[in-house]
Amino acid sequence: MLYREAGDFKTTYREDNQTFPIKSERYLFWGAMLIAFCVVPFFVNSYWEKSVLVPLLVWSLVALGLNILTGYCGQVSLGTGAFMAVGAFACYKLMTAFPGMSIFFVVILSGGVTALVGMLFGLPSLRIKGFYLAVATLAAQFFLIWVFNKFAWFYNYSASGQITAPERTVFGIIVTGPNAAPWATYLFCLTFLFIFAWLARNLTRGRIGRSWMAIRDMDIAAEIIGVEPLRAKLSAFAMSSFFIGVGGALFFSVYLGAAEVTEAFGIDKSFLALFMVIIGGLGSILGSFLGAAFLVLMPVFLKNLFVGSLGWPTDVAAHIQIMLIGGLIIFFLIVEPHGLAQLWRLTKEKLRLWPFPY
Amino acid sequence: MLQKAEETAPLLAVNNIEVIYNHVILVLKGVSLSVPRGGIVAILGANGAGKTTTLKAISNLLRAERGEVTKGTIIFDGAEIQDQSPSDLVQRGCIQVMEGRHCFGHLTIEENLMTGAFTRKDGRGAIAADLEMVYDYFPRLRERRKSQAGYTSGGEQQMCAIGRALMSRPTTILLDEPSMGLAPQLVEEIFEIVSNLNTKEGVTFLLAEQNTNIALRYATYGYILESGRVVMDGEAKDLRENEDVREFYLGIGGEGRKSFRDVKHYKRRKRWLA
Amino acid sequence: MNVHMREDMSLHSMRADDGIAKGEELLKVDNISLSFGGVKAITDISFDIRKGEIRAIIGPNGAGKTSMLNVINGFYYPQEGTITFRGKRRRRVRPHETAREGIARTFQNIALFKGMSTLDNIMTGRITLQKRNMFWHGLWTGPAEREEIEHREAVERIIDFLEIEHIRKTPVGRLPYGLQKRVELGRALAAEPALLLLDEPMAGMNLEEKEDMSRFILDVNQQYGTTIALIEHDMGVVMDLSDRVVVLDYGKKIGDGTPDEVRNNQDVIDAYLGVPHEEA
Amino acid sequence: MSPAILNFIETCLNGLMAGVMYSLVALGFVLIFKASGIFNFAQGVMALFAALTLVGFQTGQVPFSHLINAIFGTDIHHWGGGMPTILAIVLAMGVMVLLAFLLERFVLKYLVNQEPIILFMATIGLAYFLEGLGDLMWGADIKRMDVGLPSGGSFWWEDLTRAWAPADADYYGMYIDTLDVSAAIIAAILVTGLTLFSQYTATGRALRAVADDHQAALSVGISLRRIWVIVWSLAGFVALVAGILWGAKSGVQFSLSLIALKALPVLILGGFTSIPGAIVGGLIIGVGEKLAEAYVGPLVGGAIENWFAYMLALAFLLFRPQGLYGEKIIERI
Amino acid sequence: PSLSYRTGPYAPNGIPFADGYADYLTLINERDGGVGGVKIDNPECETGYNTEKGVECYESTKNVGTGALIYQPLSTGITYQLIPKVTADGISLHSMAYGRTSAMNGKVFKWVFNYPANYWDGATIAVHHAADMEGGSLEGKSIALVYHNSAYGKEPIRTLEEMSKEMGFKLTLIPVDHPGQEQKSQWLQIRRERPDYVFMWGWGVMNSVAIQEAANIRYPMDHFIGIWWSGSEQDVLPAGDGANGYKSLNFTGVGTDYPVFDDIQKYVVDAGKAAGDGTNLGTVQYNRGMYAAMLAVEAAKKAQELAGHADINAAEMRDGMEALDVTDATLEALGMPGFGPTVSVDCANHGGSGAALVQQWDASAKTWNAVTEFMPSDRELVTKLAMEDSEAFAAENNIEPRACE
Ligand SMILES: Nc1ncnc2c1ncn2[C@@H]1O[C@H](COP(=O)(O)OP(=O)(O)OP(=O)(O)O)[C@@H](O)[C@H]1O
Ligand SMILES: Nc1ncnc2c1ncn2[C@@H]1O[C@H](COP(=O)(O)OP(=O)(O)OP(=O)(O)O)[C@@H](O)[C@H]1O
Ligand SMILES: [Mg+2]
Ligand SMILES: [Mg+2]
Repeated sequence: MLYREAGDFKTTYREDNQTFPIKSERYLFWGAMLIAFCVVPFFVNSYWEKSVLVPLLVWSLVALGLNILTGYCGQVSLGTGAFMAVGAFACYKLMTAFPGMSIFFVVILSGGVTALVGMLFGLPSLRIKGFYLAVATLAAQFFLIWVFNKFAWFYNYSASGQITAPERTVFGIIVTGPNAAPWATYLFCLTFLFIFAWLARNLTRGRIGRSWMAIRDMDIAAEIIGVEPLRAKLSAFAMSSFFIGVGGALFFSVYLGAAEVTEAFGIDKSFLALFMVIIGGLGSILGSFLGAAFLVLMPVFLKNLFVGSLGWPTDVAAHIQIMLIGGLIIFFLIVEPHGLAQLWRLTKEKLRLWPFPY
Repeated sequence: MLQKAEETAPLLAVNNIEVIYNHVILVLKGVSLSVPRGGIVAILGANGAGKTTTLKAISNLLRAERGEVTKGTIIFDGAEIQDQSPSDLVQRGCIQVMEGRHCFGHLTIEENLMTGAFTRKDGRGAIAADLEMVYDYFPRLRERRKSQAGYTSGGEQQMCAIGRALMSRPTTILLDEPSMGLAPQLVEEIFEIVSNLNTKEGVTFLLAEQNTNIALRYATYGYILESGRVVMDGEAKDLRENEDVREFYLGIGGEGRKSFRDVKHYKRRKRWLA
Repeated sequence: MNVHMREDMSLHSMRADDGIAKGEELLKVDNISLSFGGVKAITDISFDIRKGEIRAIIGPNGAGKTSMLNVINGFYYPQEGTITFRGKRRRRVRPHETAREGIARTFQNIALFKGMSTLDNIMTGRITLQKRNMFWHGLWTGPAEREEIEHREAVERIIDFLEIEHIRKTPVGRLPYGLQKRVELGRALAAEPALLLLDEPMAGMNLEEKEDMSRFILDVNQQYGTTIALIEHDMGVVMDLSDRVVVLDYGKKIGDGTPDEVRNNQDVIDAYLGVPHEEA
Repeated sequence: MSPAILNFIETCLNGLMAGVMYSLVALGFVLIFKASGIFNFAQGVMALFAALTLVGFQTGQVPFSHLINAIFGTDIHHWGGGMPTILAIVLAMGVMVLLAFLLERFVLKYLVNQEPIILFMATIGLAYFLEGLGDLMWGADIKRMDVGLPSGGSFWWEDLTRAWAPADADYYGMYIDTLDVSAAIIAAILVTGLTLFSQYTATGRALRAVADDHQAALSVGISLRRIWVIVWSLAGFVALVAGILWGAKSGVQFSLSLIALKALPVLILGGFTSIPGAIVGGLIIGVGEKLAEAYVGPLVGGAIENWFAYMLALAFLLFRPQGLYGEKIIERI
Repeated sequence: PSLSYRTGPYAPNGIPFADGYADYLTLINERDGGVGGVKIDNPECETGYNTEKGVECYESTKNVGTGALIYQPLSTGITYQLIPKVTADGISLHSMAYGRTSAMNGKVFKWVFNYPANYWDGATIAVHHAADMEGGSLEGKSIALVYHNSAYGKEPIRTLEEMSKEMGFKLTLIPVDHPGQEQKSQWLQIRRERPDYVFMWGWGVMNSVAIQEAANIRYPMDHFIGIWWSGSEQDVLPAGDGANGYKSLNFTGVGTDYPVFDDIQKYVVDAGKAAGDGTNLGTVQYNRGMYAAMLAVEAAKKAQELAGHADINAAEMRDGMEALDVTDATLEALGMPGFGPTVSVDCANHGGSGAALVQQWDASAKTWNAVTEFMPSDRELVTKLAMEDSEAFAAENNIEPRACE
């Protein structure tokens, strides 16, 4: 038996509230963290950094943020791209306005700015629900992008409308700009992700998380029970935007290094983030990671498989790749509509019963 | 006790079925039952015993809940029906009234009733006549015919769900907790309707019911389910006389009916272990 | 394992204490009328609920019972009439405000939060009692965790009380109907309400479970003095449990009094009971 | 009339026409949403796919030629000669029906009774799939759609309206695109037909039932399979019509699928479940955004149409959360 | 490597370009056995015109073989992305007539080249062409710029504003939001204002819709001039006959009337080694791809010459690019006489000559015809603007401009 929880009893509620109640899982988690923090940095090269790891970390962060809003609070949003843009532009303006400020705080502050904007655009959610809200959030998407494109102040009046991240450091280590070492950007993003995942976990396991989920599952009943919809929804919008803003800031400053708003933060980003949380599993922190991993890694993997290993023409490969991704999305939904995280849970349940089928 | 049912070839026979939800949760562990043509058979049992699951397995609605029948067969009217779609079944005269009403919230009461006639091909006239019949059974529905079902009261929805099933002119009805949420008077009426249809039109009933008392009064045969197994079955009148059934399902102990005020503190349940 | 309620393990720490003595008026409904478009759901109804009693509301289907509860906890706004709760008159409030004032309820069509476990559902009931803000929750370690554990203890008492320990971590969507009803009761209890509204708590239960449920209701009422208003169609339960009964029919009040009075009221018999209620 | 007023009228008129074009796409969404509660993200891609298929048949392309060539090293792309437009349309429609059929068989069947967002996600998967498939079958180059619909400004109308302005005014007459006029006619026919269908037939009622509750619909004997094949075919048909008209406007290529984004504000404004709503919503959005672009746009630097449409729809929603004609969201406990 | 895009919204343009680029390199490998005996390796990487995929492509290809020598990113967004990266990695980037215009300042952008022309060159050429049509002066005339509402579309605005001051024409700006399928408002505005000329900085579906709309309102098509990215067959074909007479800028010759095509047919297409199906030969984008490849090959030759050995590395390649001098004679020798403008690059000027021609669409023959020779741009103005921008960039990023000389 590979997976056991028998004999692992809790004697205090505190223990029972742990993130990983099962011992073997806990060890697995800390082991993984150890590797991620202490081993990977020594091996990461710029290909892994730029094509795989950093996008994975940044997207995980964004997916986490969206999952708070959509997965936990049930408010479908298609404005993620725009909120990332808010984070990115806030980051750019802060970086250029206060060159001396540590990039760490710049990123956090960008998240804060995004949270405010997110709350503003979350207001309609008090009246509008479901897919109506989803489409309505597109208003935020188009409007914000238009604003960033329109007003040259946001991109410091550069002739091209592009924003380029200047070089900034943390503890004297360069983390933005082209001269940043792969391990540095990787660790920088990983630290953020770690902190925010922990934050998300804390928020979702307590009262705040429950009020979100109550709104998601049945908003009328939730209100009658005593959940204040205004607070719950706006706090979800704020938190989610905070995460997404931080993600956007990292996306721009660390990952891309330069961005043009219409291209880097278009509506396809909003959709991508939504795919991640649905494929990964709504209302699951693990799901955010799995979803991000699936959608970041799968294309790279398929591409390397088709073009690199099989030597197909790039266009045929690209078309088939798109089809395959579509097919896989459908396939996973059929196998487990509640996402990869649920699949993982079921697998665990099966393992528990192993070797009996049920 | 089973012999009687076997003499006439049963209309519906469930042979030793197992049902699993989500690939891991085993709910029915070998349930067999048979329903004779023109009979009224009741399935009784505590919460979570698997009554609803059994009915859904028969009407093939399990797939929609990610459940599946992994073992056993279900025979209706001489044919195995596991692979048929629910709509085929309805066409063959077997319809289910689902637990928890499940009315179409956005449709009006009348439209809800009309959906029941979806599979019928016998013309508008006949359908309209049946509509009148349902309204006669449930005058309350006639009053609310133009209201959206989502806004009607719980009992009204329950009537609507039952009326909707009647609209398909079924020969077999699977009733899941028909009495739930209905006023006592209406409960009686519903069972009157059941027995009427049964005697006058020969409609067969399989009903899952918590109100054991009334169910056994109208049913001809009963099965008792406990955690996914049939633990007892027999003629309704025999069951009514059974000690255990009297105590646990009818609340009539040795000394007659107890007041709810006087039931013992946290008494442990007795379970039949199969 | 037989769980006994220890007297010191109080479910109710607060709220019950509001200066209203047992037997005095806790809630008063005055001349309430409510209609939806053309449909008159409630017409000019008045009654009161006294502290510490079990008050039943009965009536045929569609009589307006559920609507009445909805009015009481602010989900519907009556076109006319006022409601006085704990001496405060009000006309328009949001439901979450009434929850804060100490009204909790269960629903006719189960309204549990399907995506959450039993434990979380019941913990949600305590939302009005928890105070820590987002900042502390983000940090978790420290005040937020302490608060959570404190409330968890209270919730565990309720879980114990309702004998649902074994399904603590099960997602409620998977539970059978009867247990869901019980969890819903737990969720309402968790709010430590002054007034508990129960909408058909025993629908879909068999006798044994009804007995259990009756026990729970009586215990809550007797041990903690919680006032209870309940809607139920099982006359046996209603007559046995309640102190006073209101009868509604087509939105109008046709009877109000002790169970015995009501049982023998001819209007009530005609409209609702049909034949005089038979024993067993 | 002064040219300013005439210009205003002209802007409104063109807005109406543009709105009709959006409605055509929105209709497809409405159909599927109404019938199954699915928000069909793939509607735009379906329009593209239908248009690609139509053009492919019309010009006699060999499907998958690129793939075939890549694998077998052959060099084929056309099988010589095209086919009459009508035949091509019929065949393209056939492909859409086939698609609906396959979709039911391999996807929807397994997703009965799932939450709306899951079904939504599945349609996104479908969108990807069709996008790749369309390109793979017919190639990614831009194609010209020509089914013989007239296009270009109408002279007749221009001359007529020029006479309305004072003779000395600097005015050229009003502009109206004949393609838009055909679109309006087609849309009117479609909407009438579909409304009648959904309102007055048993199938129409069944559609709405399915949207409310899959399981209950199954239980009363509604065959989800049949319903789904029917509505997805209908949606395919609407997609084909939209594809033809938009294709004639902008050529057939990937961007055609993005018209879905123009249809969304129309959709929420009109209400997800209302066929006439799609048209009314389209008209409001069309006029609104054209007026905004013409009269507000210059003040703020233009290109405000896109977000303006969404903002307009959002503003309406604040007053009617279910859109103008959408079914009320039932809130009862 | 070439970062191509054969999928997504811009695939119709991306495919022939990538084909042209690849085919020319194949030709060199097949016919000449490579450059100076070294075979060219051209790994292609699909970006779908998407920035992140572009980055992935860059990272995945930069170490292929002995290391990448030059990048052709084919997207303005990706170019911006890569500018800092190639600078750090020391690999040259050739964003041919797109990307960051001010990259023509080689002092600041050591590793970036955008010859033979840039957008600002294009803007001045378009204005000059209009002036030529008006007999020399644009005084009192009006020009409307229909542009893609993005960084790319906004490129020419500064230049045109400067020129409108200088030459006295009135400039109207008409943005079109991405993707640009619906341009009714814009063209109604044009119809009412009747500008004498309409310029277009469009991309993707926006081009064909604009041309269609222009035809619909019966705008005189020969007064409608697009930038080179708005002037391929893909843009005009959907509009059918209506597009007849539409003009666009281009910096390569059109058609297959050059000796080099015979070789391509012979060594590449007939040999079954073509990247596409061979039907693209002579189209605008194909030729452009070829031209880009030719410049790369010439730069490589130069580099080998300078380095004195054939196996050049990235730094040597850059030197070659900076010393590139493509004259008419060179073109003649390559079998493409007059195919493109002459290009001569030096340390300070990475932008080439800035010349381009104007071509016009003949809808009945379905061909583009050049209507002018290669026209020089207003280099003075362009250089002035480029200096401002590049210096701002240098200041923002702490780059010390190179001295040059
Ligand atoms: N969709 C589901 N997924 C997982 N488990 C389920 C699901 N539906 C039912 N179950 C489980 O199956 C068992 C039987 O449930 P079922 O609804 O058939 O009981 P029942 O006898 O009808 O009870 P009740 O009287 O409460 O209606 C229960 O233990 C329940 O937890
Ligand atoms: N939101 C609403 N919109 C329209 N009609 C409503 C609404 N709420 C209730 N009604 C109507 O008001 C009447 C009373 O409904 P209510 O739910 O209060 O009945 P009830 O007494 O609880 O009945 P039951 O015992 O069947 O649950 C019903 O006829 C119902 O259709
Ligand atoms: Mg049941
Ligand atoms: Mg009720």
